[in-house]
Amino acid sequence: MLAESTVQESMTKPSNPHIENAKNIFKRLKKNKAAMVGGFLILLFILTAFIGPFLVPYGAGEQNLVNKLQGPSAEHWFGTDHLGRDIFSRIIHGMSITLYIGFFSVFIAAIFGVVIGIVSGYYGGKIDTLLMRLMDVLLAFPGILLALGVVTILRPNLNNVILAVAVFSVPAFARIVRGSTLAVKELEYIDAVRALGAGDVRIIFRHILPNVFSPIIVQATLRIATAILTAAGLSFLGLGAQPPTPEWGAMLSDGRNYIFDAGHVALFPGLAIVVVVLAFNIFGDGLRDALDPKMKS
Amino acid sequence: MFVFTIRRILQTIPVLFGVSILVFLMMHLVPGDPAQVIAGEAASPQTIEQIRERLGLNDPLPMQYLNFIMNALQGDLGTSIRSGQPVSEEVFSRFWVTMELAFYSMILSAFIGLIAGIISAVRHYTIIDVVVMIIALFGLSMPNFWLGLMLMQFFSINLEILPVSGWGTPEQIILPVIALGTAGAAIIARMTRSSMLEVIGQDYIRTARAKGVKERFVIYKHALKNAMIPVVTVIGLEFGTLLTGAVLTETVFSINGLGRFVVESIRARDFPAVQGSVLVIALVFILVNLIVDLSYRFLNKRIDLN
Amino acid sequence: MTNDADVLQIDNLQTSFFIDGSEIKAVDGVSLNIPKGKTVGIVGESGSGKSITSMSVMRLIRNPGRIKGGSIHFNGEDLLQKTEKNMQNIRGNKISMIFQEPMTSLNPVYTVGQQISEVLQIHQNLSKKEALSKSVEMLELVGIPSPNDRVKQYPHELSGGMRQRVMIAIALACNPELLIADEPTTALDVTIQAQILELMNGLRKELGMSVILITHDLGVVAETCDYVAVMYAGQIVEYADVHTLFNNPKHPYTVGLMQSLPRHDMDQEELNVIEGNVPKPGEMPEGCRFAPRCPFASDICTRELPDLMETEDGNQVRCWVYSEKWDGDPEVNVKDDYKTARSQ
Amino acid sequence: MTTKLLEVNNLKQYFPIKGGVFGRTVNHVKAVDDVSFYVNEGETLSIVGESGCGKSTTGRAVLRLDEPTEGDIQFNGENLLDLNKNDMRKKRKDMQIIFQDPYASINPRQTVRQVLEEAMAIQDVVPKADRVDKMMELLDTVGLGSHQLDRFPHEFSGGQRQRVGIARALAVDPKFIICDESVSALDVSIQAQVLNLLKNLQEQYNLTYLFIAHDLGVVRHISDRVAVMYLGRVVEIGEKEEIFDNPKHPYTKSLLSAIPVPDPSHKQERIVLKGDVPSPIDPPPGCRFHTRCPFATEKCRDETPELRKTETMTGTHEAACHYMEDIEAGRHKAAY
Repeated sequence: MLAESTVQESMTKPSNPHIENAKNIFKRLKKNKAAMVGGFLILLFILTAFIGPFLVPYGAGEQNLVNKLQGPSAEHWFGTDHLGRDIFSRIIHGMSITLYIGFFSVFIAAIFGVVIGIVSGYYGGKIDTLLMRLMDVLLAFPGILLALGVVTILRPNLNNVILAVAVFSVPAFARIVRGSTLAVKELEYIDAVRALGAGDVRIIFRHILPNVFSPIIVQATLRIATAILTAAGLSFLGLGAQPPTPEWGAMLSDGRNYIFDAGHVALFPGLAIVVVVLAFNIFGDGLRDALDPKMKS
Repeated sequence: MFVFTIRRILQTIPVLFGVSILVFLMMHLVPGDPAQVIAGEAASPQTIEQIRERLGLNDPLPMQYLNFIMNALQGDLGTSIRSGQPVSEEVFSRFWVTMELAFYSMILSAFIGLIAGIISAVRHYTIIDVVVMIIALFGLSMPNFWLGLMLMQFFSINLEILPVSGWGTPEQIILPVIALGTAGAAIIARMTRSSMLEVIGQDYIRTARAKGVKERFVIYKHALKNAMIPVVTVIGLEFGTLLTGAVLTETVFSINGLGRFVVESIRARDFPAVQGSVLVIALVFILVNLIVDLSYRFLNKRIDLN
Repeated sequence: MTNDADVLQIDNLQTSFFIDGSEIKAVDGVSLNIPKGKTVGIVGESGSGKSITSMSVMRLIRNPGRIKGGSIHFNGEDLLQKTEKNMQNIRGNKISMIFQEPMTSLNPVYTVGQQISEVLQIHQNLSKKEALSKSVEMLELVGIPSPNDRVKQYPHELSGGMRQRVMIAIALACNPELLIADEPTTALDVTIQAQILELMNGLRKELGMSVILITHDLGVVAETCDYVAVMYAGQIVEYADVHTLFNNPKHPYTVGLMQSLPRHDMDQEELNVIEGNVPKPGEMPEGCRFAPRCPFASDICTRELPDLMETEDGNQVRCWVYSEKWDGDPEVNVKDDYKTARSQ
Repeated sequence: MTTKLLEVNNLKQYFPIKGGVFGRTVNHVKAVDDVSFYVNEGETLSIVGESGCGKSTTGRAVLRLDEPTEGDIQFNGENLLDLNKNDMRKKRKDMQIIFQDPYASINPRQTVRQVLEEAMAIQDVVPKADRVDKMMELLDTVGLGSHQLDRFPHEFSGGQRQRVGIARALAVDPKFIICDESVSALDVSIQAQVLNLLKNLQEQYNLTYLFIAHDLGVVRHISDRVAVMYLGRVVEIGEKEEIFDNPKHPYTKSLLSAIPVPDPSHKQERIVLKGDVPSPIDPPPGCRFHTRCPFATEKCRDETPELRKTETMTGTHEAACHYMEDIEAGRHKAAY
């Protein structure tokens, strides 16, 4: 009797759709230990970006020429650079720049890419051909080359790096979203709501967008990793963030000049990049497994 | 297949057209007067006018584009502002260095990536798989320029067994190729693994097992051939990434290739040189994609050519 | 139960899948004998464990599945005790299998000829050339026109019916003693199904092999099988020769299944449905697994799981109605009373 | 007096095939090629045939889910193909569809409540305040409990999902429902439940069904009239009893004889057809069935037979074969 009533209760209790879905995803995500580590690290990095600069012993530009190019010590955990600045403190100061570039450039790229991809996939025909040819043109500049082109036109600085990396990420989003849209469009439930008399706007926003959201999120996470690498590359070439900004790529570029005498100057900013990029890659992989086990890169 | 090949080649024409427009517009999208930008802030009006004359900037834009294209088709990519030499010569003298670097790196990536990916898939969920995949994740997450610097520091500066810079001798080739090829190897390994795992779940693999085929042949005869189809595409596309990755690697190892030339030209705001080399790299990339696409179709007999 | 006339004896087979730390008993104590030269049908709906049973015979259960217990004697030898290498010599040679999905069961990158040849090269040590000419013969045997050209074609160049013929050619190439056909015609249209069933019946007589036919289609069973096992939720609930089963079905599930089938050859008023759904794996009811959907279920049915028991008509039935322990209406006749019992 | 609710005349649905160097249309898949039929109010017309015969395409074209190439579709006396996009949208209130795949036909991210709410909102059939009551009523009608209102599709079995699909179709109070292989994916025991439900709903709400299926047992059970399609054409149409007990077209006969009967003592002469269905891209000239027909002659290749009636056919029964009378009289024998 008692058992029966609890069953009844649990059956009649309405459950919130969004919580329900998020719960399921989180459950699967939790099982993926690597993804949990990645997610935790990302949270830690975000936290560091906000409060880290207040905790570290030195300012980002605080020079001490007497102590230049010193190796790691208790005083300077990661040593000092050619101007005697504390590398550890600079890396912590640079965290927010790195994350800012990663999140913001991908955010811009995702917005453009999703719009292009959905319009292209949903409407098809001439507009699809036109948009996809445009993406092909952008993709014909492989890798960092497109970003280099944008920076060439717009002078190297931080915001232009974000723009450059965004432009270079748009086609990836557009293609993935277009592919997913095409797949979802063919499903019978889209026909069912069309048969009910639903218009394009409702179909796109209520029925297609939510169901292509998973690949977008996964792509975004993995793209942040690529964006950080690309931006660091631009700065390394002197075409991105300019010294004395504590941007890791730019710090590496400095370190390159002292590689013969003081290898640590290049070592630590690079390690910082590896750790952050790794965290996003791991988390992205885990998200992909949790959101859509069938989806492959 | 023949019709498909022709159609695919024709499809690249609008892309080529778009690329050429973008490259051409590069100079004109720069805020302000391109001639002023090239000449520098302090240049006299006469110098600016000279540059304007030399680059044909006084013509209407469509006319300039037409000239640009006609010249490019005849192999004339303009004159480098920095060196005064024809851009085509500057590009061509460096072209093969970059091609070599990219090619060797691709061989390395494909070789290591395939082996690692297959091992990982066959030993699915064992410690070997986990270790290989962790290494691959690191490979994917490392900036190639930093890896180059670290290799250089260890092998050239600490151990003094390999040269720091340059290109040509076998010793000079080793480090840049490893630095550039590592990320590609990681990508190919991951792709091979997931492709293999997907194929192993297919019905025809079950058929092969039901026929009494030895597990070894199930993997290497039935699964691998199917799994390779998407991997070949990735390997092909990787070549393009390597071409541009060379920009960074060449800078690190002071290799006088096309990538470094682009960077230096950008720094010097030598627009004709940038335009010329970007155009050449994009063309090579489009060509490689075309070849990859055609070979993909050729490999994948399942794809209906209609 | 051991009998020389049986080519295969499955005894108390248990196959489970271990997912997220919980065990799903896909096949739970199945015993079944396959007489030489006969066709035994295994019928059941999705999730009944019929395909897992056949995959267990082939020892093709992969992780996270495992054969937990029981024995499968083939010509007197227990297949479950054999090494993987020995099993490889049996598969495709002594025991062959054809599958439901002809569209995906052939390897897309090899020609039809290569795929038939392979099995001949493995098991009969034929040279490449010999195997290929034998392949052409096999294609001819399964009724594929112009076999000399077809042998060079790739699977995607063939229709679904043709591909299933090729699968049959592969399965029969080494003259197996036992053929397991897992829903061989389910994916095909009726006119093509008729072709394939005709082909299989003809070849079985010609080659004298035994067949296990797995299907959900009672029509196909009635037409091709000598004996029938009905499976429900991982267990055999009824076993009989085909005439007995169709004329005198005993188990409420069998009866329900037959009476809920819309017929093309006669008019029916309302279909006699089986209420409810198949229990989810891992949520098996205590007692008889069919009890929650059974119109006759009484006290004992919800408490204790019945064994397969013999009835006077020769059926083996897993149902308390036919036992001395039956505590429901003693006059009950499952076949005739199904409709009235259901509406109550 | 029966009235025709739906009348389809000379419907054609060609899908272009792009090809050649410039990707132009080089040919067409003639999925539906000159099909005419009608459905009376309150009855069930089934369209049967094997895969690729164009039965589902016909259903989709009737609802304008794909725009038909040619023909006219009279619904309630109005030609649907004359309606503009907006008027068609309003018209959809009267015409609904239930699909085959219970797993693909409901948005996986919507609860049953959202699915039904949306249906009512699109056509604005029920005032907002009454919608929850209506939903409860609908669930009860299709045999689901009100406690299932806030569940997601993945929490249901295939049969239950199909019930949700039926509830969605009923939510807008349609007159006419297309059932496109609606029970094909279900197990026998579940299939019977859904078939009984569909029959009861028809009586209760005076619904008209266009029932598309390949299973002739199901078709016999649910239909009043049946149309048999082969390669884009209707080859035989008429009252159910006529089609099943007095088939005239060789294709209908072989189709019926090909179905295995669940009765081991039943022995019947089976007409096993040779070969596969030809491609609808270049369908055979004349009678499309002539490549597989045991009775085919020169004439069948040259002349396209029209649907017509013979003396031994009753009601609205018609078939498209040159030799119906001769075959029946035994004057024309099968070649194999």
